[in-house]
Amino acid sequence: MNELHRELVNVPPVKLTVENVSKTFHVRRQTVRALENVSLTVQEGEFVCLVGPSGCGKTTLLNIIAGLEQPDSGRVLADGVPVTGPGRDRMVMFQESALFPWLDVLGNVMFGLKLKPNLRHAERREVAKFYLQLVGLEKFVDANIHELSGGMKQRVALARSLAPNPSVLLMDEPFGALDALTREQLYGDIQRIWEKRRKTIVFVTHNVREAACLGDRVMLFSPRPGRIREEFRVELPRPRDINSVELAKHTAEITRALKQHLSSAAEVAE
Amino acid sequence: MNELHRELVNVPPVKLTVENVSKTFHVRRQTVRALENVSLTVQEGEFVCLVGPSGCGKTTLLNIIAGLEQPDSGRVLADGVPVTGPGRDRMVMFQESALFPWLDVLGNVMFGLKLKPNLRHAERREVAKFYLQLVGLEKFVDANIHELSGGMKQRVALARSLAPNPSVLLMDEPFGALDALTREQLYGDIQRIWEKRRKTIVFVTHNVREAACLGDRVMLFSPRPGRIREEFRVELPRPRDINSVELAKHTAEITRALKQHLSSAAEVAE
Amino acid sequence: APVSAQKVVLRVGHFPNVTHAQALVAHQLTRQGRGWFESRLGAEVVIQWFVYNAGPSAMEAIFARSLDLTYVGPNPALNAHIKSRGEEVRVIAGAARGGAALVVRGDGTIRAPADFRGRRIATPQLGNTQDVACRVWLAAQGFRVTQAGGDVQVVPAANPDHLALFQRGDIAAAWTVETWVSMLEEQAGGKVFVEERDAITTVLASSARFLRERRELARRFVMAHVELTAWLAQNPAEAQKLMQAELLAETRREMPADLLSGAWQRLRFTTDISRAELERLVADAQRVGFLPGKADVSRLVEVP
Amino acid sequence: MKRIAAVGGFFVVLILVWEALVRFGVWSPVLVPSPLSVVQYLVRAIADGSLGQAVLVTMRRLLLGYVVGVAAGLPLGLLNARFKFFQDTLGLIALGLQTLPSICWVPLALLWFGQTEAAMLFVVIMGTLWSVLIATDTGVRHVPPIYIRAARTMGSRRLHTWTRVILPASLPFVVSGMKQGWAFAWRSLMAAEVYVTILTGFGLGHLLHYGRELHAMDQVVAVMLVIIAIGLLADKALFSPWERFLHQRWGTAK
Amino acid sequence: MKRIAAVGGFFVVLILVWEALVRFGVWSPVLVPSPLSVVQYLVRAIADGSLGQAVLVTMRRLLLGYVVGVAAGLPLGLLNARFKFFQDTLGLIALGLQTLPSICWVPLALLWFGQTEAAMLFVVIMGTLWSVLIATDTGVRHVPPIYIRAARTMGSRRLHTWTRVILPASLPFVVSGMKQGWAFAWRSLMAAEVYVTILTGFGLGHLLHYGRELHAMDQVVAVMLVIIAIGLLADKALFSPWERFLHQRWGTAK
Ligand SMILES: Nc1ncnc2c1ncn2[C@@H]1O[C@H](COP(=O)(O)OP(=O)(O)OP(=O)(O)O)[C@@H](O)[C@H]1O
Ligand SMILES: Nc1ncnc2c1ncn2[C@@H]1O[C@H](COP(=O)(O)OP(=O)(O)OP(=O)(O)O)[C@@H](O)[C@H]1O
Ligand SMILES: [Mg+2]
Ligand SMILES: [Mg+2]
Repeated sequence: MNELHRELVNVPPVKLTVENVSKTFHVRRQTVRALENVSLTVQEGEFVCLVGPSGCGKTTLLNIIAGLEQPDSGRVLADGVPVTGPGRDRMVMFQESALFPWLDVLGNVMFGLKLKPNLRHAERREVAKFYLQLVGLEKFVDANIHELSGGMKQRVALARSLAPNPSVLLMDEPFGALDALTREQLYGDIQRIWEKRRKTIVFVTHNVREAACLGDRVMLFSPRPGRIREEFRVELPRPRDINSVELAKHTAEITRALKQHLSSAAEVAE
Repeated sequence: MNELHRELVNVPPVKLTVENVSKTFHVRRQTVRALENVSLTVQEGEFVCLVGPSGCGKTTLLNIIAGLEQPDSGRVLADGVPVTGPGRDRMVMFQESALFPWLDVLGNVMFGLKLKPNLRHAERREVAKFYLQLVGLEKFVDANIHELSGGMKQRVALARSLAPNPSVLLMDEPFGALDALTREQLYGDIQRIWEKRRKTIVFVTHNVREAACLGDRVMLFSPRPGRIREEFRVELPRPRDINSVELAKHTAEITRALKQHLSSAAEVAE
Repeated sequence: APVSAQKVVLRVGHFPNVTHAQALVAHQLTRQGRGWFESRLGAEVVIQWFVYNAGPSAMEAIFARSLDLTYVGPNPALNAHIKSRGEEVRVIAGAARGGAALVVRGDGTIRAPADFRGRRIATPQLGNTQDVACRVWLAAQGFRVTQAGGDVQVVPAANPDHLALFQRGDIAAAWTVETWVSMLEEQAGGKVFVEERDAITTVLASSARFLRERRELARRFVMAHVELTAWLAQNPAEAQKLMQAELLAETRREMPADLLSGAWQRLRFTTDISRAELERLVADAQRVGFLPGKADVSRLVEVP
Repeated sequence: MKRIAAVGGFFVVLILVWEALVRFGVWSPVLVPSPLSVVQYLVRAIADGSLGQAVLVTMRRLLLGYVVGVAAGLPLGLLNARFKFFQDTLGLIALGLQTLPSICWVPLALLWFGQTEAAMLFVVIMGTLWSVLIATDTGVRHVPPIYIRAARTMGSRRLHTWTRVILPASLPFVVSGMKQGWAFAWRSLMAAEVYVTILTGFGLGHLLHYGRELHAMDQVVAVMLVIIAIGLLADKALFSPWERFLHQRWGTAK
Repeated sequence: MKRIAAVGGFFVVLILVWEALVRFGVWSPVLVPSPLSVVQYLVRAIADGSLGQAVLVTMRRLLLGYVVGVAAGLPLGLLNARFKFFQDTLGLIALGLQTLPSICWVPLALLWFGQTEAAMLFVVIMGTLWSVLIATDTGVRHVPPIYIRAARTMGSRRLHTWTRVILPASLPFVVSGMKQGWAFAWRSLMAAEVYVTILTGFGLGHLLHYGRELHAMDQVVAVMLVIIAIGLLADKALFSPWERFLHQRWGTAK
């Protein structure tokens, strides 16, 4: 029970530092400057949202923080230690399709836990069930992935990311493919879980309202080359309602800035 | 050119009357009362939205109006004439997957036109191109369906529905699978096209904000049995912005009513 | 060659075997433009020769109406006759006897019939004359043999394969027919263990339909066949030369002259045929389970 | 109920008409055997054990060759997907040999292995191997990279990723390749058994061939029925469980 | 460039080693022909026309039988999908006959049609028909009903719906069924040609068989190479265009 206990207590959140990261892709003689000199600091336990249009390098930045890709220059520090590869302290949650269809719900959540030594099988089950309960799917332990709705799938993915008890959660448009009603529910859930388990979260989206609803800070990206253009601090009380009028004001402000950056980027391009 | 001209002028919109329509489905000894005594009048050129949670019978009602299904009792009148089957005067636009993958964009829009006699091939092409231009896809005439983004697909579907120049447009959650940014654009487009071509539109959604943004009236459905519970008139000037503060107010009002009906329905069920 | 309307086409089958000597000689003469049958049947008759490598396919050709006459072993003929309830095939003359033998390996593993237990014997083809003879002989020695196994395994395998099987020791013996008997003796040190010198080896069979519709032609063909058989007995050297040429043309392999003359010694070319003999063969085939219990062979032999 | 009756009735009438056509001489029994004689042959052949023996021999060859083929095809397919050089050499050879009907191997197999079981096994393996190899290769190529990235963030590495992510993720392809391999192996084994005599045992193909040799159409048709039954059963026993699993887990169409 | 060189090098070395092994007697030329002798046979057989003739005979049989099989399988598949009764009767028979290796039809085909082209065609048709029938049936069943409803609202009815919506919508299934049918037909034709002599023409299978009979391994291997080449070419010529179309239009994986 000792190991199990250690699994279920909160790990201290971690401070992320992105220092002058650049990344270029070469595809068939074309060169895409996905990131250029991006710097960013995420405080311990902070919820930061990255917003920007398609193709501006949000996913690339997230992958570099996760250690799934290496930057061309610059570096990423997690609590002062340079990131060299993926690690269980920084879990990533992708869009819909990253759940493994050959495993059932429990199997998916257990996948990461099985890779943790010094846990017994029963303990792993218990941890997995704990997180499935946290996302409200305790009744769907044995369900197959394709039987779940989009929202349920993302709940499972969330549980899977939480299960290895990482200190950082990196989320790449996790709700992009969901309908509005489901999304609203998940906004509530993610805020509740974040308050409870206190993680450092970097959340990518291109939905401005979503970013304003969830983030402590919203970072605005613009493309070609991918850069952080502006930063907004959202200081509304939590939990925030996506339909609230104050949120609409913040959203309008950020949207205005976004459009301005886009049109200026377009001008530069011309 | 005479025929072509007749194709491209606005047909007068039609008044729809749904009178006491009921429909029950029998599946493996289970009986689902999809619609019970639903009555509804849609004025000529009116834009009516049906909102309600999943499974409350919205699609069923739309199919009955389209003539794709027959009601158990009651009837549907289009300009006073009973509806007995599908007809080109009432076109349906479904969710994403109803475009034909074996045809290119032009082929899809031409499909319905080819079934109209007394048009020459060149005229059909012209009509199709006119509508593709209307939805902003004149450059994608030869594209394959799978190469389009979700938003572009729904634009093609819209053009396909408009091409036979129906007087009624029935839309079943046409934007359900799209992301927020794309959806916002389409809200603008559909309002613009509606103002131009003046159709009678019945629009199904379960997104309350969407309904409030588009509809002259919003009808609230509640499930088991499917019934119209309440009706809201939205009298904001057009084109309406989905992010506007006044819209948020209407949305909040309808959402409140919806939640109340849902919880009372839940109570009844218990 | 195109055939004009008045001409009668006679389609005759045979195998590329020494046991079909009449056909080999006549086929070769046809090739050389001095056809034996053609010259005796008249100018309006055209002979088309077809080469089969086994009895069943020749019989199938008769069923399928693509053959009128064929040289064939007696068993395939009577098998076909009975399976078609006597409707399709007739035996109209004898052709050859003898030439079949059970050859064992010369290494002394088989000294007495009892030594065959658990061994493999190759035969040319399931249900053919030698195959039935082999099974009957084995049954007479007290062995139980089925299509797929038994105390002694009878393995139907193509004649050309016998030599290799024999040399490798995969089979203990082969019940086969000339020229393979001689070949096994000469090239693999085989010893003849059983020889049935008088057994019918080849007959001339006809489709019942042909017999019905062109009886006169059939009669004249049989007469020419009898004449040819007599000629063979008198001119063995010339006959063998013609056969050698024909076998080369059909199999693209040279048949050594000594092998041919060795085989010739064991064969007897005769046109005798008797219903009693064929009925005995039927009884044999029934005993080894290749024919149903009730078989009417009253119409089998029909000499035109 | 009514539907079953209608279908049952159809087949009963079909068989009765067939029997009548043969019995009244419209169809010659050398061309088409009567259903009754087919049943009689079956009863006889089951009773004297020859059918059971033949089924055993055939199934042993098929299963053994198939297992070897799959066991070789899977890892080779993985190698192919993993290393460019393999793909450019072995992959090319596999592509060619997959289109080669494996009956064409018979002459060489007989020379190399003699008229033995090994020759039959070789033909079966050639029927299975390339299909499995190519399907595994394709399957691995079609694994969404996101699965691999997701696994990596959870700490999966090398062998673990191959066995726990890539292989299961390519299962739908692998299973369909195994199915194709089975179909080819089954067909080529039948052809080989019909075509050559193997000293070490008589399979169903031989029985069929003997039926032809003896003009015993009842035997031919009966053996065909047995072959169909085995084909259907094998499909049920070997692939249905996998397909059910795929259907349940992936939600792919049956 | 470097990659092509490496691969080319690999194959050149492979062939040289093979030639050397035969030439220095490590491999007996009766068991494995030398590459040189294979090439020599090919040159000879092309020059004297025997290879061209055999290819012609085989391809004529294959294409004719295949076209007939597809032409029959498509409408039967549609009937099957449309009428419950067909599905319960013909569908059941098709399921059985699809698992039957079509070489098993040879004895009956020879009896019914004699040793003629018709027998070969029958075997090829039996290899094609059932696969196409079943694939068409499955394809039609998998057409999303929403396509049909969309077509109906646009005024499509009965025959128009079948030919303009249902048939094209099931194309991916139909094409894969046609591909399977082709593979089965090709395999069974080879087996049939090897196994029986047809009086009306000598195909590639016969050449292979004669190669074995004459212990001419160069001929055997050369004919195998020709068979592979034809298989690959046929695949390219017959199915690549369809698959490219499917890939372009549907965006399905190649
Ligand atoms: N593996 C890769 N190879 C080549 N180019 C890439 C690769 N990954 C990303 N890119 C390019 O880099 C740019 C940034 O891509 P990225 O996926 O980070 O954008 P994004 O902001 O996540 O977009 P989206 O909102 O569409 O997900 C794009 O132009 C993309 O084409
Ligand atoms: N063809 C059918 N057969 C059986 N039941 C049906 C059928 N169509 C609809 N139903 C049932 O009728 C009810 C109403 O279905 P309908 O599709 O009209 O709902 P909806 O409001 O469109 O839901 P959603 O928002 O999920 O599209 C549901 O309970 C559904 O299960
Ligand atoms: Mg991205
Ligand atoms: Mg619906």
